[in-house]
Amino acid sequence: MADFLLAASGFVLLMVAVGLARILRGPGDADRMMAAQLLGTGGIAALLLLGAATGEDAVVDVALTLALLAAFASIAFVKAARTASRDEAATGNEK
Amino acid sequence: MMEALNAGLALLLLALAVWTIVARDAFAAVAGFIAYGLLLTLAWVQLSGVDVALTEAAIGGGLTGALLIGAVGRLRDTEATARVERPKALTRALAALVAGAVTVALALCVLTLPDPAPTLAPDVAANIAATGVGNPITAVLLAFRAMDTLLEAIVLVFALIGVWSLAPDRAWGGRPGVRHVADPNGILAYIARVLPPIGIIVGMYIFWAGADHPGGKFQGATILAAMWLLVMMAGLTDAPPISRAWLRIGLVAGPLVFIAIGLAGAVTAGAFLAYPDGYAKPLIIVIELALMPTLALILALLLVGAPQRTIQR
Amino acid sequence: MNEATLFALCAVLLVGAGLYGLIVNPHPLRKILAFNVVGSGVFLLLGAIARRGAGAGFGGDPVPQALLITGIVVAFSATALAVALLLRLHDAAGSVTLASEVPPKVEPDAGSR
Amino acid sequence: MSVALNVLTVVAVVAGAFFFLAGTVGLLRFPDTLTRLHALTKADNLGLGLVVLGLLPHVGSVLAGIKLVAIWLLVLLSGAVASQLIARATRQRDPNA
Repeated sequence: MADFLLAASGFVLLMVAVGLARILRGPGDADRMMAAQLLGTGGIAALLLLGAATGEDAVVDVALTLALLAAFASIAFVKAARTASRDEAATGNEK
Repeated sequence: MMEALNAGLALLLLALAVWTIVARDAFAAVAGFIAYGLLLTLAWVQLSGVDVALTEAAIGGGLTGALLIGAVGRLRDTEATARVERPKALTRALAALVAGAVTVALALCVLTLPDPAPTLAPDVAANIAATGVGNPITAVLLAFRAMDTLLEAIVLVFALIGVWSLAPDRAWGGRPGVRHVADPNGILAYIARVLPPIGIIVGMYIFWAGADHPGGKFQGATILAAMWLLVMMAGLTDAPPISRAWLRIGLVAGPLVFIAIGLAGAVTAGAFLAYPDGYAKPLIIVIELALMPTLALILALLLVGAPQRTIQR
Repeated sequence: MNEATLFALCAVLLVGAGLYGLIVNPHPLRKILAFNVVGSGVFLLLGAIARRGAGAGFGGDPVPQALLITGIVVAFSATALAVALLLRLHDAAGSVTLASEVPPKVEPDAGSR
Repeated sequence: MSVALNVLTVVAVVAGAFFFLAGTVGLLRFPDTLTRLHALTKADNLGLGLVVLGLLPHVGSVLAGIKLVAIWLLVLLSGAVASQLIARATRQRDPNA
């Protein structure tokens, strides 16, 4: 069972890692943010599977912290994007 | 199986670090760095440092990302200028040479590390009973190396003073950062009302668990700070003016309690920061309880930044 | 290779990559990022050394692990201070260049506001 | 009994991993930001949800089980909020997206 959970953890990690190609390709900031978000969820899943495989209970607390702060970076991103677009409108610049 | 997972993790870390360095667009670099912080959390778990993983998850996954994203948004117009300043090929080659030399030297050190490795783990195990706490990290942080933790709390206060001192004269004493505006019935205001109560419970839980399991005041305080910042970002509350007395008292209360208990130890137990027999655990809990609100205030306000708005009376 | 050596070597490469970026990237924010990569490499190295010191029933030597927690928090405060300095420089000067002579403005760049 | 639970774990975790695969493929292959967002939410909601479901039989205590479910609910909540915010930011930038 432990081997199966470990393999599943590795698979999920591999999947979201492939998804990280979106950070490289973009094209928009939102796409990059989404790749980071997918890695966040996948990281939580991989962490839980890893914790179950190794029997380390405290890993659940790490996942809980990550889950609680999962939206934090995205919210900061949206706030920053809004400020930036207001600046652009003011100076007449185009992205 | 585990080896393959670790090797993959290490490769991913390296790839993301390289991306953070070479990416053309600053936002792309920051997004890469956020992902990097997340994978670092997994690496800490693999290195049996669950306490460290918890800290990295809270700080690397939450606060650092928000700080850098905010900065990128405001510095967007400076990127084109910086691209022109890219150093010449010769400089880059020299830099690569220096970095390569440092890497090789460090790698040689790593490969010739003494075996068996020196360790203080048996000493910690032998003395942990005297502190009354079950988590060895907490015992190190608040008993065996309490001086480090005290100085760290003071460094954090100094960092915040440093940030505040960047205020223009007219804004000194005013509110830091920008006033966030958001639709009070929108989705952002919704999450800023729903998440903080849960976050406070989780933060207190992580803090409380820290006595015997991975967790502690740093991790708990970071979560509390993130929740406060969320409410600020949703425009539901504003950052307090930095001249407020309660704020200033709150910022030094934790270190002061720590120092007071340390001085009391000098009288009752014979050394600064020593605890009298049998009182170690309650005193550690008092210090942690006093430090946590201070840390939460400092971590949140560090992220908010320097005062920018003049005081309106 | 055990996980301590693996992550120690990974850490060494992270330090090297970060150092290169710190020297080569002209934008101060990118320098802050690169510096954080160096810092995390040093932390990871210390973490690997802690792992090597496992014993007495602990998965790693708790003393370096406790220092790591302190280090991560202090690194965050230093990053926040650096970012605040940078934003203030931007507000005051309209640019964030570190060059000794100010280079010509490049479009599309309205600069100061 | 334990065999049945193990089968449940294997089936649920494999299904969860499949949704992470689907999320990644969607994120890489879909043509524009909003469709990619659609793919991402499948991994968030179903992928993690199924993994949590698969791990539930293995938890040692009730508290650990509650924490697992809480993790899923938190990710659901923040995923829903973040996707809506990202979608709105994309719309504002380019109303035809």
